[in-house]
Amino acid sequence: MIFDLELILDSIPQMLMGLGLTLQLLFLSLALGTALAIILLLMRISGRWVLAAPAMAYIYIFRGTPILVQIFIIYYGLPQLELVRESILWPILREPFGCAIVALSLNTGAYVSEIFRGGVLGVDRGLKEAASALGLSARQRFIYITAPIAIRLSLPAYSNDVVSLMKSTALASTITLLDMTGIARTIVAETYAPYEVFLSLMVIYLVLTWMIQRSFGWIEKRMSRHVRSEI
Amino acid sequence: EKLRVGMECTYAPFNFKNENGDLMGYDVDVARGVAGLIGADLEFVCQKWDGMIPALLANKFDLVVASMSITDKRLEKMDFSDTYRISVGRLVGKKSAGLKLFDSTDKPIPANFADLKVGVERASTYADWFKNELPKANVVLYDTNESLYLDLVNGRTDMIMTNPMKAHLRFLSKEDGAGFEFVSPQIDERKYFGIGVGIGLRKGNDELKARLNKAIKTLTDNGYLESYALKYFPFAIH
Amino acid sequence: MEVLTGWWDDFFWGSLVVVKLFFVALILTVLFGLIGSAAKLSKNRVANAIANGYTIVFRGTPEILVLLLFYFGSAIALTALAQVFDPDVKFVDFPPFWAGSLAIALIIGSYATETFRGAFLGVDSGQIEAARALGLSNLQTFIYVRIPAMWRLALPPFGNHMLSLIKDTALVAIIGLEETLFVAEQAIGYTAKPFTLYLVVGAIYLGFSTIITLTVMLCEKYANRHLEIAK
Amino acid sequence: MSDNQQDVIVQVENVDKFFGDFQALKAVNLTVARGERVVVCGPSGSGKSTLIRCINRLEAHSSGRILINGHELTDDVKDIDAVRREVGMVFQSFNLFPHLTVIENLMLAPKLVRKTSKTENRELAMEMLARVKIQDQAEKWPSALSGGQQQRVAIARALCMNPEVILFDEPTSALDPEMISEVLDVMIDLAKEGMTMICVTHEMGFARSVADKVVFMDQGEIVETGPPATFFDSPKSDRTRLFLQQILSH
Amino acid sequence: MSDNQQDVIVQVENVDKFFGDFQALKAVNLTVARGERVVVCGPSGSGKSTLIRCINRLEAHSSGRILINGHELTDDVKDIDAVRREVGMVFQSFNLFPHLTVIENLMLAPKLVRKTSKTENRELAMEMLARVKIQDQAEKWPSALSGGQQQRVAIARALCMNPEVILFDEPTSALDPEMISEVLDVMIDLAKEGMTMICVTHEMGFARSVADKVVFMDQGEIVETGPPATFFDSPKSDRTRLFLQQILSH
Ligand SMILES: Nc1ncnc2c1ncn2[C@@H]1O[C@H](COP(=O)(O)OP(=O)(O)OP(=O)(O)O)[C@@H](O)[C@H]1O
Ligand SMILES: Nc1ncnc2c1ncn2[C@@H]1O[C@H](COP(=O)(O)OP(=O)(O)OP(=O)(O)O)[C@@H](O)[C@H]1O
Ligand SMILES: [Mg+2]
Ligand SMILES: [Mg+2]
Repeated sequence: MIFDLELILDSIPQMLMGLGLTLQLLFLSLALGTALAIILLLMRISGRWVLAAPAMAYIYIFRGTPILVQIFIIYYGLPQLELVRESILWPILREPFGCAIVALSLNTGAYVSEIFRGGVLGVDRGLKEAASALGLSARQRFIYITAPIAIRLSLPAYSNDVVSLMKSTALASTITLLDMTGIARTIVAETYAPYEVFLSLMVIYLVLTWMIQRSFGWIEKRMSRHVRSEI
Repeated sequence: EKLRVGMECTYAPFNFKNENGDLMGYDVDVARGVAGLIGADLEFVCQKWDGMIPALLANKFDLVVASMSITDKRLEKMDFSDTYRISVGRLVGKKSAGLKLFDSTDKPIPANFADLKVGVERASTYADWFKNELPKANVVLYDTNESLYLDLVNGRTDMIMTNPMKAHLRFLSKEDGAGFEFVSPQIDERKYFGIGVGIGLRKGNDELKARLNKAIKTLTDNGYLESYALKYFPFAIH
Repeated sequence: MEVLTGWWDDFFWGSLVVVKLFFVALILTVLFGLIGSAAKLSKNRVANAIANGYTIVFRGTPEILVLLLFYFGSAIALTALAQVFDPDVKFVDFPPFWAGSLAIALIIGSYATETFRGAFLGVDSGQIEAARALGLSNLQTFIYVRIPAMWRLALPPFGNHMLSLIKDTALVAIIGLEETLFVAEQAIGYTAKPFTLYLVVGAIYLGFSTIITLTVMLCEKYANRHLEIAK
Repeated sequence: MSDNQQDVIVQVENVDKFFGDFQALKAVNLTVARGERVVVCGPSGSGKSTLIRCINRLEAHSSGRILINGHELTDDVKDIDAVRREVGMVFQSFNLFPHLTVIENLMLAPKLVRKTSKTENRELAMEMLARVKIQDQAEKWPSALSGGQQQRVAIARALCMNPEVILFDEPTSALDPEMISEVLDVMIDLAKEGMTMICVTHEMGFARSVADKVVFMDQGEIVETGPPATFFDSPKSDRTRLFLQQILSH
Repeated sequence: MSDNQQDVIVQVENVDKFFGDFQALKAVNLTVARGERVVVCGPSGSGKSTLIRCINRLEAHSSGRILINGHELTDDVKDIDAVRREVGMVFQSFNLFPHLTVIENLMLAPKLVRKTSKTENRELAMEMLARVKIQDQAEKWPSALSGGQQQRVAIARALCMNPEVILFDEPTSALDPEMISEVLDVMIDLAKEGMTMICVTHEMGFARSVADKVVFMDQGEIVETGPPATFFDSPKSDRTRLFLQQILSH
């Protein structure tokens, strides 16, 4: 099979027009999802059953079902309910962009909160005890000792999650959004040439992945100055 | 001889599954009728619309009997039999909206399409029509026909363009579609909608194509096509 | 719920497709993971480079894109390959089931590669030295010391991979394999009740996820039985 | 409070401690006067750590009373914080905050707990680092220091809160042999300056030369208490004798 | 081979070892006769572990010769395996296989290396467990044992291969003080039975009472060698004196 080079050169700029949308989806849902994750984390480690149980149930459901199904429920399913269509959220849920942001954020929140929890659990108990022995209050211990150490511990897993979120944005193409994948699928449907188009798209996503990983590698290095390199 | 037939399986009443899981519809009947005449066994393959032609070219199946219109663009990549039904499109919108979209000569008035969202299926002839005739229109692309109706009802789009027979049967005549009506005349410009719907096949299968054409002629002449249509519509559609 | 009448059996067969996909892909995933990690840990530079390329491509590309490429590309690639050996071959078909399971296994296998690699590295080098000091050969050390120690470490992250795997099966609806999500779409075409039907799919997947989680818990308990007595 | 009682800094009265069903402390009594140096020893699992963790309320005791400088340790948060300010603690595993430099480790608690000014804290910190002879390491990360240096920083960190009493839980047992003496030297200096100390340790040389009182624990009980001379040379109980034999034999 | 040479079990001749640019062993010479007990000591990083790891070829030396029972250690795999069967090794961190029970730990190497029968291996294993006085723990997981017990299992595991010489790398330094003597007792018993041993340790009491020869290393070199009496009481080199002072001061 001979590749149609002209088509590749033609379609890459077209697909890149969707890059903006892909990045918007990524950054917006990353910010919202991380905020949600922190709330869920605080609920889980609050030690209060009424807060911890809903957070656990939430995490369980969102990690236990495919994100594609979550997107479909939110986009096609929710508007079936009168309640939703009359709520103040309707202006957001009416738009496919809003639905994609909501779905991606809700999903990421569940995953990231577990990552943060792992980081918090990874903080050496001795350090918290040393802080108590010095007279720091529970809140001070969390802010000055647990959080900074937990963030560094969570960073590698968090960067993985950013990459999977970036990949999940491609699913927005299933709810009419013309992100990079949406544009690519349209080009394929018009040109009937999937290989050229999808392979070029794959390269674009790989570059994005690479950039995300490099950025996090840099951040991690900066945050690990205090860890001896030979260990 | 065994022939694999690609179709969406979600495009009622042309090709769809009922609650018992039986494949049925006008396309299915045509395919079965043709197979009977040329003496072939059929195997149906369900395939999403936007991959229909790539899948045919990749030899996932041998025939497309999926309400696919014969267009020049498609003919560049594949071959078609003679038509077994007509191909037209029509816009559906809200009854109360009072839309005036076409002038007295049935030409669209581009200005009146501004600010309106139109849903169509990705890679359909309708999408082509909009792209060329109304390039400024706000077109939203869907993966399945069914989601067109869902989002029209949800208010995410102001109108949709689709096959009028299907729209009538699956939507306008149902409870959901009560508040909606056709808001355009029939659009059937040959340039986009071609000469009608045919059976698609890979190029270079002229012998098969000849047999298909002969079978379709027989079905037409002997009134079979009409009887298939009357199962779903109150009129013939070929 | 009466909208579901008549569709239950379709959901059952759809679920069966999911289960079959899951097991086939699981076996392939373990295979790819072991081969990949062995290649990464080996000193052979070619094997290293191939394994690195493999994990970069499959971890950096959206799953939906891999699946589409595989679905469209596999038959053509396979045909081209077959024609090298026998020019008369017109077409080699690659059934969607196998395209789907292979694509999913390649994706998850790239994650498993990293997991297994980390687990092999996590095996206390003291144990390996003890085995060598006792005169065990490299192969014996691998089978009797490294694998048993490795699988205990690999199990928790591998459990997560199994969850991703089951959820990725939902994506094969995009290539038209008749699993639960595809059944739901057909049913929606008939009933116009997307909310109910997508919820059913979500519930089915939640069930699968629960079963996997419980199974992994049991396996972990077994793998860690030697640590239980210790506090 | 009578004059006599004022001199008592730590008073442990009939304290029990349960972990679930397991009793880690059994009716423990201990009085430590201002300026007194107490060494606690005993086999592993005998409750030494539990005892001093209760004194600092890192664990809550199950029954009995613990008084620090006259304040009783209860669940009342205010009291605990007040008490913790008077009690410093040094751990076996140093527990320096890895994300803070040495001097930041020392300045954190004064800033958050005492809310004193930054210059003041820095001065204090440098003074304490000098006291443990390590002022030239102030700007390093803890991980860049040797174990002995880390433990000296940990002692300086405890000193920064100007505690009435310092608790040590096996401060030298995670150290390489050559580093043990540098930490013991610092502790001996502290003792000479009159600091009140309770120290869990197996360094019998240290106990002999520095302690005013040696306490031997076994199975959650205090089995024997006495000045080092009597304790080492004529232990009363068999259990003590056996333990000393094991410890000193090699 | 002359009669005289036959009595030499381990011969290290002029051995250098480089890690990259760093020289961990510098022209080391050491001869160990059958039945001899050698204690190696020296500060951290002086190359003690490196030396005995080279003797067991867990590391390959960079130049010079090492002979075990007359076989030279080279890259030739067959020879290494043959040599390893004659050299047992006990590590600081025990390194028991955690997924195998105590007795399975002991039976694994005989099964895989000697290919002897299961009953035979089990008998041998029980015998060795008896030798380290721990036969009642045979069916437990290693993690259920105390450190001292684990180290005794590790010794028994090495004994199961019936080695000519056993190497110990700080076998007691990961242990709690009370457990040290139980392990040292087992080692003393082995010594009494005439086992050839090379032992890296800081337990000077053990060295004094058991060793035929004490070797002091510093910065990759053997600085001083001698019988314990001379070594401890009149060390020749300044470096040795300084080291002994630090180790014995507390
Ligand atoms: N948080 C806890 N939960 C349950 N049991 C505990 C806990 N902390 C300590 N114990 C138990 O209490 C007993 C006393 O422990 P403690 O740590 O005080 O002993 P120790 O004398 O300090 O021993 P070591 O010399 O090993 O440090 C031990 O049996 C221990 O297992
Ligand atoms: N694999 C290695 N790679 C690089 N350097 C090493 C390696 N192993 C040891 N070294 C270095 O060789 C030197 C000697 O190390 P060795 O472990 O033999 O010392 P040691 O005398 O056993 O010390 P310790 O008492 O701390 O166990 C050290 O400086 C160490 O950092
Ligand atoms: Mg303790
Ligand atoms: Mg060493």
